[in-house]
Amino acid sequence: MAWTREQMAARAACEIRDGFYVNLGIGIPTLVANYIPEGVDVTLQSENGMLGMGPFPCEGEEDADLINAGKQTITELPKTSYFSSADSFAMIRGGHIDLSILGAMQVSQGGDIANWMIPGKMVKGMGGAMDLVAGVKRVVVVMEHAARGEPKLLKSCTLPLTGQRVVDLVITDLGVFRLAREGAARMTLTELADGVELEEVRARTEASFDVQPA
Amino acid sequence: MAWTREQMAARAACEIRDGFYVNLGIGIPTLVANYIPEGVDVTLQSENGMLGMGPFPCEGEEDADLINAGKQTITELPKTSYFSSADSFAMIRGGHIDLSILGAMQVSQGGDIANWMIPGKMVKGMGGAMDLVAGVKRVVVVMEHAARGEPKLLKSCTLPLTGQRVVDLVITDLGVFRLAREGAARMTLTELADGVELEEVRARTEASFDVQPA
Amino acid sequence: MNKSFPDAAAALAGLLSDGMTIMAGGFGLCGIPMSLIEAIRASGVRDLTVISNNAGVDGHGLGILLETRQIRKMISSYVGENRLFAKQYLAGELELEFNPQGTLAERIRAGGAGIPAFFTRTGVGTLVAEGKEVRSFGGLDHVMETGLFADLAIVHAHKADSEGNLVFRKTARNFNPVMATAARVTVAEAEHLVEAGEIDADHVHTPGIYVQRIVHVPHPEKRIEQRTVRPAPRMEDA
Amino acid sequence: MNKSFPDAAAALAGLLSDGMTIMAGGFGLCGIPMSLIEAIRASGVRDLTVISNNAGVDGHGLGILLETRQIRKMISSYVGENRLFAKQYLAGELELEFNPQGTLAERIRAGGAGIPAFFTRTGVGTLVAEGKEVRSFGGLDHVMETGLFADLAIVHAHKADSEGNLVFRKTARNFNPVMATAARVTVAEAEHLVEAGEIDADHVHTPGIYVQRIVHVPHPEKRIEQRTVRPAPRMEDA
Repeated sequence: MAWTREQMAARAACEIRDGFYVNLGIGIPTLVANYIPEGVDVTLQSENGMLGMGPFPCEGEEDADLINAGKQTITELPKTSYFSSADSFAMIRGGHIDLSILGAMQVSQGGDIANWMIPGKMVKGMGGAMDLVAGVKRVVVVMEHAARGEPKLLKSCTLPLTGQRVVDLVITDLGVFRLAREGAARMTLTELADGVELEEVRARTEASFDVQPA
Repeated sequence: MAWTREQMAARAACEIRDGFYVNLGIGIPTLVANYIPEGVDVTLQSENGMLGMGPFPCEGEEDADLINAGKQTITELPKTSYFSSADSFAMIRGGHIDLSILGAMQVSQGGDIANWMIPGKMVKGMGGAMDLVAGVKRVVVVMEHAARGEPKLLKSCTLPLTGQRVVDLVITDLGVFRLAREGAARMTLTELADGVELEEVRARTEASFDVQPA
Repeated sequence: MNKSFPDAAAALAGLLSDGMTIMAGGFGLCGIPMSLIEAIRASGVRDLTVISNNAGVDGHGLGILLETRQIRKMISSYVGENRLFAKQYLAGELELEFNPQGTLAERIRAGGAGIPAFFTRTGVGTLVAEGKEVRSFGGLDHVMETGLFADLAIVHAHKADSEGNLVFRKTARNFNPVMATAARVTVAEAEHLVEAGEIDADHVHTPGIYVQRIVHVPHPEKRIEQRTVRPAPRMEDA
Repeated sequence: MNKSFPDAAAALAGLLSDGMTIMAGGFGLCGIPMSLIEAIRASGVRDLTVISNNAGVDGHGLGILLETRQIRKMISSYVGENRLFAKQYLAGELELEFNPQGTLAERIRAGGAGIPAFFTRTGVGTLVAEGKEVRSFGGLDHVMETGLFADLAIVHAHKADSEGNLVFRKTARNFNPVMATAARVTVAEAEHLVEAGEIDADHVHTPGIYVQRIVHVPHPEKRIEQRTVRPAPRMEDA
């Protein structure tokens, strides 16, 4: 059964509070914008130098000078402001963004994340991912629970890290896990996806986890 | 006979080249602006966040939002731009200003400068002086040769320093001295003021100096 | 998101506590958040550490918080215009930390940008470097300076929109935008308050993310410290 | 001071030499100085180290300097859009240094601001921190990163005045203003060239001190990498 990509995005949208400034990564995180409840005022940051990102433009209204970090054409809103890359990452590194929602290849039970490099494959680069996980107040990962049968929630990451002990929450197609940035490197399953049994999660997770409520 | 304050300012103005970006300190250095030759295009920086400082306003046209680093009302020019204090000192510290002309209490033969603090007296603060001497490409000091009979060009400064080995040229009422930022801490007298004899300079200078042309 | 409050006291409500650290924008009396300073005076909050380039003058700017002895410590670059400051300092009633102006500005920028420390040439070989790490880069000594972060920043803007986007005017910009980035909460007073969208997105100096509260101050008194003028041109064509 | 040159080749004349380091503004293909890149290609200068967030795409942006093998090394944060890049890199013909995007931006800002090194949380515990000093501030590890400075910066502006004051447009600003501060010489191409005074002094993004030469490029081709649109609203009132 498990959650679809859309359901995972909808669940991630529940992490957004009224008044939040949020940075959304590429892939499933981009879909999160579609599930922000009405009446919740959220401002999207794009790390290439924009606060207050609007929706895609209508056909014929694309502006080559107005793109997001995924190089997609977007629009501005009344509240929009633009700034340089240095100012943008000062904002990110300085802890001013409330929430970052991004994808990952692997997350460890201690909150390490790997999402930029597979040794032996051509490396594209980390872009802004290392800055986002190091600087944003709360980091939420949305990813498939496993990739081609291989678990992605691990005791420790086997791929080169993007950040160390930086993840606060992981949402997969099977459920939701809370992580701790300090203390014991142990995570807690807090929700099961619709129709998913705890045993299935146990079978498909390499990381150790507590269950709450037990 | 020695140079007057106006003559010292006029001599300092000879250090300004066409196209220079210049920061002028308070006192005699402020007078330098009056002696910039016609046809020499110079842009004045004010460290409180302005490039392209214009002259004092006409009576009745003062703007409280438009002052220089001496808190004096000034005007803007067509080429003017404004920026924050952080950006202003990034410009200064980063070596983008060609020339700083400022006053001093003492200068040593090695190019140390003291101009912000007299122990035992109430200290007003260094303001931007330490940043200017540390960051600007070329530092020219304009000062009286002696203060109440006490020489101000010394073997080493007795007052707390503003900067260490940062002065390139000193213009006093008696003449002009060239200094070296590296190598031997020794300065060179390169010009005598009108009607001043070498012997008078020797008598009133504690610092060692060479004479050129000998 | 409407961040505006009816007056300065309301904009500061719940944010003030004894012993806190406040950054106050302005250079001399230019671009100072005078309404917010007055509200801090009225609040009676004490033992403040204030980070500001200057300390106002007697009876204006931060000077009014010296009169009431609400300031315990100043972190500044120049305080030469304030007799009361000198008196309290010499009597040992006021702590003072001098920073070179550019180092002060950069420490604030670093605090806001998540940079705990950086190296600079400024102050090498001077009292400013005492007790600090000195390290050579490119054959030249540099001093290590640390970032500054405050509990509260108060700034003065020319224009604000309801989202907290700010625009400053001429040299009244100075320390205001950088301080807005370096505090847990930033309160801005603005001469003009407009709807979101009325400020061109390319002209915003401080993005709204840095401003939590705004108060509209339509006609602030702006004092001039050194009124310097030149002779008016003769009206030859009149 | 009139800093404008008749064309891109003239604006770069005398500034190019084999083995030099060039910063090139832009993010993806947005805000790239394409005319200046084309003039660099035409010049034949070789063994370049290029600092740029991306490496263009095949046949456009910095990609055209890969075709001619004029680039020896790239310092970037992401090069995923360029097949030729991958090919040359895997063949060992191209050096590559990856920086986290924010660290890259801050290293450039530091280089321009006279800061030889700074500390950041970004990259702690990753490959990026290898061989670098790690130090704890506030109980958290930080990596020391160093400033970057180039022989030449090439940037793309929306508007320039004859004094070199620049204004950028929307997200085409990106790395352009910060790179303009961090090179011995900065050459800007601008879509609009105006007289001094036509840009409001409060709206200038890059003060003229940072720009030595300007070339007017009235109608540059601007490519879009990911053309994303939503359905057009129905014209109910039509």
